Amino acid sequence: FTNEPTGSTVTLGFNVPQSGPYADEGADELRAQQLAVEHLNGEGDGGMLNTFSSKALDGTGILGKKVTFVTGDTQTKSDAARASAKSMIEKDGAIMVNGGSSSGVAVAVQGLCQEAGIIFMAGLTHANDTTGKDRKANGFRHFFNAYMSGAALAPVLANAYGKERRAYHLTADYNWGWTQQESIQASTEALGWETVENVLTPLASTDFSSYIAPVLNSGADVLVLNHYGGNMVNSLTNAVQFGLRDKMVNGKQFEIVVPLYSELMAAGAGENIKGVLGSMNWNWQLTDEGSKAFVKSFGEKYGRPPSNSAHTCYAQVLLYADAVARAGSFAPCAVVEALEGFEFDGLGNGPTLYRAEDHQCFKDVLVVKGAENPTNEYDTLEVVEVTPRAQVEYPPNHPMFGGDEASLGECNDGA
Amino acid sequence: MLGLNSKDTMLLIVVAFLALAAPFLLNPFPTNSSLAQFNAGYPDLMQRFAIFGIFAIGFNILFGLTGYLSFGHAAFLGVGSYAAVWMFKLLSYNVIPAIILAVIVAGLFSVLIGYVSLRRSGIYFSILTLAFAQMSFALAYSVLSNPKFNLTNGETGLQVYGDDPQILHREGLPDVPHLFGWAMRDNFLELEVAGWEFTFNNGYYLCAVILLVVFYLAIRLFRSPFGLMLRAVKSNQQRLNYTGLNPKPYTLAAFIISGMYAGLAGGLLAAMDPLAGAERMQWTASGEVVLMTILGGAGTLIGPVLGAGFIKYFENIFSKINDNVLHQWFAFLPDGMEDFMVFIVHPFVGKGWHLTLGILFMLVVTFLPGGLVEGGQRIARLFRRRGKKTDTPDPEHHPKETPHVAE
Amino acid sequence: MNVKPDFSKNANMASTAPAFLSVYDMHAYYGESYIIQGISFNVHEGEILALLGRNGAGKTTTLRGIARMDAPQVTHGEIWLDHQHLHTMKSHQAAVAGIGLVPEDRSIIPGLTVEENLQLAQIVEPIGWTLDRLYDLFPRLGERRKQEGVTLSGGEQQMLAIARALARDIKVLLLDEPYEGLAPVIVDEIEKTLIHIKEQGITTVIVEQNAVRALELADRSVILDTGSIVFDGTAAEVLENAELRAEYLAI
Amino acid sequence: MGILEVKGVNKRFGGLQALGDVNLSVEENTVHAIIGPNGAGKSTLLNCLVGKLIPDTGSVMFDGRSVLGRTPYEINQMGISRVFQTPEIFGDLTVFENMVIPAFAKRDGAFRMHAFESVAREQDIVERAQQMLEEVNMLDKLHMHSASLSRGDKRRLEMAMCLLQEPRLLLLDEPTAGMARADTNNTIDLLKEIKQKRDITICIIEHDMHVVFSLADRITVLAQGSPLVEDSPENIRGNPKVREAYLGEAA
Amino acid sequence: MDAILLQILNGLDKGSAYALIALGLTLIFGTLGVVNFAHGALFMLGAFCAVTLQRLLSLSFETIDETKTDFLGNPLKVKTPYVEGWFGPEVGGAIIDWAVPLSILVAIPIMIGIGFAMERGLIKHFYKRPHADQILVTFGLAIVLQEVIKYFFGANPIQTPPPDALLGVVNLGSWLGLDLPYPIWRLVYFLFAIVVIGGVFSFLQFTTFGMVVRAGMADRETVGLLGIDIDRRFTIMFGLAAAVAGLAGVMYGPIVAPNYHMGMDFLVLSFVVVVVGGMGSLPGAVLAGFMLGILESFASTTWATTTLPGINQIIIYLVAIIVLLTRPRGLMGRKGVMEE
Ligand SMILES: Nc1ncnc2c1ncn2[C@@H]1O[C@H](COP(=O)(O)OP(=O)(O)OP(=O)(O)O)[C@@H](O)[C@H]1O
Ligand SMILES: Nc1ncnc2c1ncn2[C@@H]1O[C@H](COP(=O)(O)OP(=O)(O)OP(=O)(O)O)[C@@H](O)[C@H]1O
Ligand SMILES: [Mg+2]
Ligand SMILES: [Mg+2]
Repeated sequence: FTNEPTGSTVTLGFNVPQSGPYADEGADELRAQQLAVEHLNGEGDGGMLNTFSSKALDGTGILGKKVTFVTGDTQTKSDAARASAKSMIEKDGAIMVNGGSSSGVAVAVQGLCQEAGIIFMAGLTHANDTTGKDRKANGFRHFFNAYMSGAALAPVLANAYGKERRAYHLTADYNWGWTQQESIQASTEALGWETVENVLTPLASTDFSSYIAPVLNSGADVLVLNHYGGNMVNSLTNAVQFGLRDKMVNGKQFEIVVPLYSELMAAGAGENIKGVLGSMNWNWQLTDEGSKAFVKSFGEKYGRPPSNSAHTCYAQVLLYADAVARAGSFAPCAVVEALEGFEFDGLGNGPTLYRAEDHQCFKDVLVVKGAENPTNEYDTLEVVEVTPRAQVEYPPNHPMFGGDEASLGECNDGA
Repeated sequence: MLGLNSKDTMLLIVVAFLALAAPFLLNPFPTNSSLAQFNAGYPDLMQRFAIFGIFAIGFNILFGLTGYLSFGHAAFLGVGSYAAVWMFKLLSYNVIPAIILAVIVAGLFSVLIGYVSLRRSGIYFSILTLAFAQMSFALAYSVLSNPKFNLTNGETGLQVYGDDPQILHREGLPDVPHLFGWAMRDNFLELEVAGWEFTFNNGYYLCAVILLVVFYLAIRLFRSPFGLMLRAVKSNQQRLNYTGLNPKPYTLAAFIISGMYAGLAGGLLAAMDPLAGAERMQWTASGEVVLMTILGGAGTLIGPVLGAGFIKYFENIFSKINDNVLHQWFAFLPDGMEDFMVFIVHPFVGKGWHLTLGILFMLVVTFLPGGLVEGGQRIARLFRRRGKKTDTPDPEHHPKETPHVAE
Repeated sequence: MNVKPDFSKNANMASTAPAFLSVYDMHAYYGESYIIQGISFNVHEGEILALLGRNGAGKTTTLRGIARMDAPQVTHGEIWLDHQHLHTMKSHQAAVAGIGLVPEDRSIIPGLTVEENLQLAQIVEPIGWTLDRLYDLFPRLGERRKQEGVTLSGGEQQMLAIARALARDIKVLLLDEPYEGLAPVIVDEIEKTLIHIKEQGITTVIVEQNAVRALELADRSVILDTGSIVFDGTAAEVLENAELRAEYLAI
Repeated sequence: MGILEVKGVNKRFGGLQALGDVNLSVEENTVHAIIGPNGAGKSTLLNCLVGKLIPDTGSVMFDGRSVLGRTPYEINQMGISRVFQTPEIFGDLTVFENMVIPAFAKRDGAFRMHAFESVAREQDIVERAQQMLEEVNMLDKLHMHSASLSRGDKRRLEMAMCLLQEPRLLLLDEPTAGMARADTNNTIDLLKEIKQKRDITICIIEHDMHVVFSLADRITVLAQGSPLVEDSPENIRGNPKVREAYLGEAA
Repeated sequence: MDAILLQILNGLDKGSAYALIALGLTLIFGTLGVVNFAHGALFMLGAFCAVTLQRLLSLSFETIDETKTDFLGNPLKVKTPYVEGWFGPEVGGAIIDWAVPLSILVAIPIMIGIGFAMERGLIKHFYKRPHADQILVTFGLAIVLQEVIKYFFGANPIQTPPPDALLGVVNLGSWLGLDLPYPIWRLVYFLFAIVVIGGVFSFLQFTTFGMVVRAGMADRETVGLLGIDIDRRFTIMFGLAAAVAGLAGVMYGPIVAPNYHMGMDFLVLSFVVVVVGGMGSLPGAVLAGFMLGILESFASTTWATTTLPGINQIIIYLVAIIVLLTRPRGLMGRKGVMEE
């Protein structure tokens, strides 16, 4: 199979954005992955290896081979990401690629790894397509997705803001934005909300004022920002500037919702996120053993708590290594088999399933909200609710996920 | 030879040698040495060198000869890629129809944009091309990828799915881009010689051969009356007009030719890796080819290829140097020194690769006004001077410079 | 016959009358091409010097060298104007020191009107003739004062270029082919103006292809050939010396 | 009926009547000089003939066909070439390349896509260019960058470019301005020779009366945008009005 | 009605940002003829002047609060800004609060200095070089400036909020009986833009400086012959342009949180604005800025995007094409500036 490790080491490829707007996100992912490699090689305190339910890993690398890694820059562009992944595969002999910070990149690199015959573990990718219509046998996603965000958020929203709400969506005009908007609209409407309008905003926008202003007269009383990264920071800031949060509409307090949060965005948005609800894959404030162990070893090494994408990337490195160890082989198809339907615990988020049909992880989802009184610079979000896994599950042939046509295809061992 | 004078023949031979021996030349370091990081001889990067070389050669035909600075050439590259992937989706994975269609579609697209944009000159022309390309990008990124009418597949990029028709696809042909069964991504030879590894990749050799062909065509074009007319356009359009020549069709032809080169490059990109992302059309991509051409030396034959190689090398090699690698390099130093060196170098590699690139841009353009090609010429002259020194003192430098005279 | 500069005979370098503008052993290059190959000559205060020679002899180059333009590069030599050393100055400093050059292509500044072209000359001290006085001298410019300078006819541009030089209080006027493209009547006019200027005490160096006219006006003459001086003497000498005229001036 | 017929041409620039009702008829195979004070509208008239300007009213017929509304290159292809008042050459190209371009235009018309031939292999063109350069005495400058020619040489080059096209009507706007006397005489000889060798009509604007009177068969005097008189050179020289308005002492 | 007025207001606001950025650019690009790809970086540096000042003002000393813990379970370190320590929480807090307006004072000298340094150290050598070389060198510089900022401040946006007093919303239409809530800071930005534009205009209009620089651009050599030291004036012009760009950036911070690549985001747009306005024309650049701002605002309305999907994405480029095809030199361009 492709890049079969023959020497005393095995090489993993960490492909993250190092330039462009998501560079900080990428840097955090990289930190986590480096930490994971240390733990696999038996250095450091072992982190979540100690809490992981599977005990196949023993701190001697993977199958006795010392783990090394190479890094690359996705630039958050599918072309560049593929170029970088290819160089890891062709030049450095990487056996698996992990990381990334956008759905477009994840889908693009996943396709590449499928063809090349290596395992791809997606980093931060939230669009339904990654494990929906674009799912691939060699690709896995630990992160949650837009559908899950909707499913987790909707009940909390209905609870907090009532069932009679009129929502106005601003949506980043590209694939991820659309799927998230679709998911949120579906799950909120299911609970009685009405969707007044969905406006698509260009990805390149920085000033959203001309999209915010019409909200004022639309009769809507909730604004849903299907934006991520800089877009979200700016649209939220603009919305607050226009006084939306101090407004009363239809006799109700106007509210803003940001379905997908990340710590970095929250820091970027500063005061503006106070009290704004959203969802997350994981948060460092969780108190289960796994999370605590991870936060501790990450915090001691880097002096800051990890972000949720860092957590995902870390967990995936362990999951991959564990699967190899359990399969007893680096062969991609063996790894795929070991991961499919794998149930585990102790990596945060409670008991988790890697579903065989679409390679999506199913686990608890967090609903969070901007902290009212942050005590320090990392304490920007507080966990409102941990939505149980059952509530966010869906059938593998769900129409938002490519329906019956979607298929993983054959796993590919490569040359 | 081939209708070229001896100097151009030499140039072509040198380029042919460089291109065909690239797998050796670009892998100068043994695989396990700490400098292996600098090896660029793996298929993907070699393909990129060739493809972006083609792109830049084409761009230079327009910019280097006529002086018309297009800031939207990436649009043709992108269109070429989309066309090629669509051929994969509809017909088969054979790269020939894909590349041909890529060239044709990019050509047609450039007729359209060129015809309109060439009504203006100078900066007004540049902004018109930029505007067209940015519109193409914006539409490809979002509007043209909506579920009802998905032409580009937006952010993710257009790719081949299992349920695509591929009407000419037959059993036994590889399920990846191929040339009559000869898969682009396969290597026809992998050599291991005493610690060195050399990869000979099908796709790269296809690119290299095409590069040589289009390079040859470019030489012919540069030396042709047509090329002369294009340089005349740059020099004095008014005079050209009053000499009875119509500058319009000349510039338009140059625009279309360079658009087709871009389309060819786009088609090849898709042929090497069947995915066409919208960012390929963004202004930064157009800017990149401008930078490649200027960096290498606008108006020279080989310059753009060098510039393309330079930038792609940084993007792919320097971005991958992380602290771990740095520690390996400096491991021979005492600990404190090692950390210090890593600390010094750290900002310039890995996620700081842009910084190094920016600094090099500034240095090259400041000290080598003619780009990298001028650098080469200066070195060559240095050698020649040294050789000549023995015969006659240079008559041109008769009076010594005297310090009291201000320049 | 080859007329070499003979400093001991023409004795300008060691002349009794103090030189006002003095060029000593000037060498100048355009890039790699060695154009002015060591020339020396003097101009006395208040006189008119005709600098003559064929196309490409280096006349323009010499004037530009004196005016300290960026090109050519003067690599060696000294240039003195009224006890100031020009050779260490930049062109704007030389201009302030009293050099006024009327370039051969007139260099009317695009985008500016006739009047603005003149005003531009009066931004930096020392200021010379007033605009009114200039318009009196060239009424045509007065009529066209609001027109963009570059759309003037060729002859009008020449007038503007001369007027612009006079708008500053200069000590030496360097004229590069001032009669070129002018109607004969206007040439007569300008000739009168030059005499007038001379009466004001301004020293003039004139480069002109119409050598006879220039020589009739000039006190002295220097003839250049491929970057070297081949004659330095009085204008009358040139007019009398048929051989010299035939060889270097073809008249 | 002349080869060039200008009827009732008017051209205004804003408030300025640059050409007022100009009628002009140029006989085939003659040299027709246009003289007149600076700013009389001579260059403007020429601009109207080659399509650089479009007259407000009037007609311009060349060989029975109207030139109005045609682009400059079409007019050139009809057989009209022009030398400009300030040299217009391809500064970035060598002297040789400058000469080759008009040769192609002559042979291949306004556009031909010859992208794969080699310039060096077009024997007829190369020979033509060299021959013409020889005629104007510039063969030694063959490979010089034309921007670094001296001004007089630039003019000669531009002349040569136009002559090479063997136009039926050659328009010369002060072709000898700035040329050394010797070269001016050469140019006069060259033009005479060309006239002898082939059928060509020349329309020349010149302030150098030596040139005008050596070449012209007929002279039109333009003043303030309108023709003052048109006559034979002898009569013009004797015309008191012309003497006063234009010729001055030169007559 | 209210909605339309609100979109016009938004357009004016966007427009004033575009106009202000384009104004700085056109001083260098339209007037000096230097294709300055580092202009966006100057804008970004301006914004980071505010960020830096805010950081400096909030430099803090740490005290340990035993009652709380940080994320690792250690006792929490509480940070108190020195200024609050020195002037008391009231005054100190107010100083920090007013960091953005205060940074105008800081940014002017800094940006002028940067402009001077950039011109003297680099651009000076490029006036006579081809535009292509200018692009390469200024692009290189832009990358370097960006990366330096990224190295120190990271890639994430950093909030620079306006002072609390200027935070809220005013209803502009109340005296007309209309409902036109509008953020105060955006009004401030608009007025600020008008003042800066007016200042620059009058400087160039009522002094001969503008004429000299224009002349120097067209023909450096001749201007030197007239005794004018054009180099010095070019340097001043550069400093001025850098200051304008920087001020645009400082004031823009509260509208859109600064990040290291914000300059690149605006770069292309500002070139388009300048060219649509017409090379060499200051009023043109300002006019084009406002025009494109307002058109963009209207193209973002739901009505427009449903009629013509994607129109909001391409409007600026579409308008640019139409303008350039109907008016050869943009709205108010001067002949001969960068047309070869
Ligand atoms: N920019 C330049 N670069 C290189 N060589 C130049 C340049 N300008 C002029 N020369 C060369 O320098 C020599 C002298 O030129 P110069 O212009 O001084 O002659 P000139 O005596 O003024 O001639 P003319 O009467 O034709 O104006 C010529 O051989 C010319 O080709
Ligand atoms: N584009 C223009 N705009 C305004 N006025 C112009 C323009 N072009 C020419 N003129 C004016 O028209 C008049 C005629 O100019 P023209 O160049 O034809 O004169 P000319 O006879 O060639 O003079 P010269 O012998 O000095 O070259 C001049 O007064 C000139 O200022
Ligand atoms: Mg000269
Ligand atoms: Mg004229």
